[in-house]
Amino acid sequence: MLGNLKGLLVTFATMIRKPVTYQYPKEHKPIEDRYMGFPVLMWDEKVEEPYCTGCMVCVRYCPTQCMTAVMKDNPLHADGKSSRRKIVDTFEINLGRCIVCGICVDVCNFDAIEMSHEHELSKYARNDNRSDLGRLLEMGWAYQQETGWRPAKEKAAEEATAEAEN
Amino acid sequence: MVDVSVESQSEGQLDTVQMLVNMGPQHPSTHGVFRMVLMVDGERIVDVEPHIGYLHRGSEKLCEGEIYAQIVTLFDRLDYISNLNNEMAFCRAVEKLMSLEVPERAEYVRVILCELNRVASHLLFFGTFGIDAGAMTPIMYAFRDREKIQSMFEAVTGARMMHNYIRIGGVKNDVPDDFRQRMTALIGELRQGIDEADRLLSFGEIFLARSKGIGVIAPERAIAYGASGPTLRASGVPMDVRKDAPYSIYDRFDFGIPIGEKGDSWDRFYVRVEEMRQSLSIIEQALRDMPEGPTITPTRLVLRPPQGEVYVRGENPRGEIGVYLVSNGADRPYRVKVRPPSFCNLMAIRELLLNTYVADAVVILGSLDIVLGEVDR
Amino acid sequence: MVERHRPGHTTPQAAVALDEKGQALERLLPDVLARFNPELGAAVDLVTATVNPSDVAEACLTLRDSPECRFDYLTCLCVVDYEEHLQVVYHLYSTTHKHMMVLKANVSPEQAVVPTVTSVWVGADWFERESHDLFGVTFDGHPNLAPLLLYEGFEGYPGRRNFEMPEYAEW
Amino acid sequence: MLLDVALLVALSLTLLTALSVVVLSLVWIERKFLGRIQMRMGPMHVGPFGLLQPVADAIKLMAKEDLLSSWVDRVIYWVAPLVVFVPVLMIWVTIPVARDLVIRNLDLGLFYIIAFSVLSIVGLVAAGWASSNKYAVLGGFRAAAQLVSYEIPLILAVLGVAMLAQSMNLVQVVNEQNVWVYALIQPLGLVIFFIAGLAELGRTPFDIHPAESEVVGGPFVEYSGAHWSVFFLAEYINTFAIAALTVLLYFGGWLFPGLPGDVPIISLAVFLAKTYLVILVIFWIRGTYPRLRIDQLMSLGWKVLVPLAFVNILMTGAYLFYGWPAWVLSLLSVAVLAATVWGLSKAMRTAPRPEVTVRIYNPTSEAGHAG
Repeated sequence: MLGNLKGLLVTFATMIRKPVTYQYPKEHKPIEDRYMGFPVLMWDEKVEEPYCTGCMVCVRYCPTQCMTAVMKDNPLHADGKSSRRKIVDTFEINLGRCIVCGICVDVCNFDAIEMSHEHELSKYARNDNRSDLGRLLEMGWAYQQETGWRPAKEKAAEEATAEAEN
Repeated sequence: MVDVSVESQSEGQLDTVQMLVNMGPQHPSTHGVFRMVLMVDGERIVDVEPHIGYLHRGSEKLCEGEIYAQIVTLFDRLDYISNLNNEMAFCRAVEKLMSLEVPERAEYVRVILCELNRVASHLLFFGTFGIDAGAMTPIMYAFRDREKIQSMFEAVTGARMMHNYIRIGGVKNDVPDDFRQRMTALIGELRQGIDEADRLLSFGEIFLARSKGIGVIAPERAIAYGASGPTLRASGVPMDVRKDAPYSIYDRFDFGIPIGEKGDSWDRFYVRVEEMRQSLSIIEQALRDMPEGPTITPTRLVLRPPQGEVYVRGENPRGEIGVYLVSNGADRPYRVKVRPPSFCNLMAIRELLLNTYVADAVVILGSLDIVLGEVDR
Repeated sequence: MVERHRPGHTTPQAAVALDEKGQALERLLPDVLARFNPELGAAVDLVTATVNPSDVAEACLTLRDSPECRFDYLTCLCVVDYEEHLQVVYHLYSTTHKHMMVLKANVSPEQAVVPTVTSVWVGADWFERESHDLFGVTFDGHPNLAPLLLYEGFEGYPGRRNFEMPEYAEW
Repeated sequence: MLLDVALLVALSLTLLTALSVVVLSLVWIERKFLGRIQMRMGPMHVGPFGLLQPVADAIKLMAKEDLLSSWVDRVIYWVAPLVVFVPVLMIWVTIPVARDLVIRNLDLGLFYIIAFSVLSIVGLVAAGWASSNKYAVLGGFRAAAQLVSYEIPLILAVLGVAMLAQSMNLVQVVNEQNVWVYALIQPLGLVIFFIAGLAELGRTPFDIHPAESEVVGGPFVEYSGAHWSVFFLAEYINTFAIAALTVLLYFGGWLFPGLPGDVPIISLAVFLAKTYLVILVIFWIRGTYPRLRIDQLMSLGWKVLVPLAFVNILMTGAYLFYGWPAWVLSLLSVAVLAATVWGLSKAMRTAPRPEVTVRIYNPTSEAGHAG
């Protein structure tokens, strides 16, 4: 019967200890820096356009085929404001289908898509998880604001120059 | 195969009628969508017919249509409690086929995460086994610690369950800077947590009465069934892929494999508890020795491994996972076959359950620790 | 499921590297399996032996019981569809000698019959049922070849490569 | 006459209301206490500290659709909850909460309580049977087996108290304890009564009949909404009753050294405090232990508790007959208890230490050591 008594003592000890749970809707667990939420599109502040060119590489390598993208000629390029010849026209991700694997981020050549910290899947309408370009950019902008994200290429270039200066 | 007639088997007693009880797929203790049709004589089970396949998603067929990089995500979803171990098995298969070298640091990261994954998986087992036996508190203790592990995974891989972190040729990215400190702290907490949960459940007399001597499987039978992992080791067979055919860098660590003596439910339970402690010691050693360096051998995005076939074995928390990969040189595998550990362990269920009580059936099924995601694939 | 073969590109073969145990088995197997006329080969680090489908059960029994092999553990049983033939693949392991080998048997897709090995290893039971489900290989003498993963009355063998997948449309 | 009836009705209604409030409090305490045991908060959102959570639950249960599968035996199905509930309520007629606070102070109070508490078994079996669900049938039969077997040690334990007090009147029993409470004189009886009481309640580790992981809620599996809540109500009132009886029979009821025993408010407060403490112990046990198996439960009942209860009666009889001082009986009781615990541990092969059948095997270092 000793084991049983020991069990009672253990539960008594935990009873007088502080609970370890979070009061979820009121208080959120901090999200880790690397947390992969939904894939979102990033906004190039310098030229006021998305980084995405609609090249479809992410669409092709998506294991669940949850994305669609359409490319168009970039009007800003014609005006000479942007170096991007092509730009994304429409982009849709069905976040209900997305498995958050991050392959789209790995394959993207333009640092245009990123795994955000957004993770709320519950929506008010049946197909509300189909996010169009506007919403993806909006979420991406929020992520950019939150984390001070900069494209990896830019970062690498800066680091290289900093090193060169040293 | 025991012959069972539906008529009454009692002689000179009251006439009794046997009853067919459908246990699952919605039964609270069948661990997923597993279904057993039990023929019971009162509370005693006289026949069992297991049914699986409710979660059959055709993962192996799906692999044939995906490029190698995408298949890792499919392997995440086989045994969704030990994702990293599955990923590792698949990546090792491809690496072996291509004779690809994996950087040293990547191997260490892989081993640390896989062992951590093993602890997480066994913690889940600890909790659910308590629930099966009727104790409602152990699962909370287990989840308290499991939550910390999941947070650690979140910090390293970016995802709590479906990581897609172990890649062909290494791991996705290097571990965060404060990895070593956080892991050291985590190991301490886990040690304490496991000890506490162990004190609560493992040696309580009621629990011992419920699990000792229940569902005994002899070593020869376990081997014949192809059982592996803790289920086999509880029967006293010291078979562990990490020791028998050391893969990755497991030969560099000093660790023991817990083996049982009787092969009953309690042994299967306690082998896992001890295994958690051994895993923590492996993690400690790996953290100590982890070198600096790159974490991935760069490969092309679309891999075309040479023609051939390869079979790799790995030690999952539930037993031996095998990946049989046939390639014809194209960018997609020709055939992928997974040898699912709990599929084989589950096969013995009929033999284990015959002539036990309904209440024992729950405990025995719990002690096998199955995950239907990999049983059905 | 298009395999993109680049023109003028010969597919490289996977490198074979048998370890000591594998080499020992390679020397050993012709004697043990002499009766069955095996065709020996290697798959990266495992010895493979191909036998006639009708001999599979006996070959397995021999492999299990011969003292120097002792393949008492059926690790994996699977079927590979090579379109012109189906290959039943047995991965055998020995818990005493700790070595491993692959046994193979080729059957034609139309007449896919292999004797069961459930009498050799009980653990072959569900593997065989699964292969029967997905590939339509009949395991002669199996006690209960009822569908395991698929539902009763499923048409066709979804594991085979010529199986037409039903169209899927997103809602 | 008319006044009498009116008074009785008024008292019954008061009792029902009081018990409902008690049940609500029990639900809250149980959830909070289990929460703390499991390092959770328990209910937090409805009202301050989740105090209104049980009320919200009650409203939900009342508003819920009462599902009825088409092949149930309707008459029995609808009657079963009442058959469980009414006896549970009836025993409160004679349970005193203070010296003068009792609806009917029956001289055969204990006898009456035991007679009524047996009745609810019928309701559980009927519920299981009428649901026409195999799990419910299994649960119903389990309930029958369990409750009938544990009535016997319960009755025998109560008998020991009745012998000591020379009365079956509960007020009398409490008044007799003004010097030494019976828990001290007869610890063996207390243990038997408490264990058998737990089994009567169907609480962990004896929750065989509603066992969630085995028979999915047992007799209640098909019930929903208001009818299910009647079972629920009955279970909690029963819990309270067993705790109250434990306090009355063994812990001196409303008596507390240094406090007046005849001021109703103080008496009530003391009684409630003691009862809630016993209830906390019941919840504590629930939060800690796994559940026994049906055959282990039966053998514990018949092979351990029933003989022990007889020993208890014999010892009490000898004590009364020879007029020993009270401490002799206490010592005897403790000795028998200790012997039982030792014997049980021996029988379960867990003494002095449970066998650890798992060892660590390390083929490389060849130094296997015990785990």
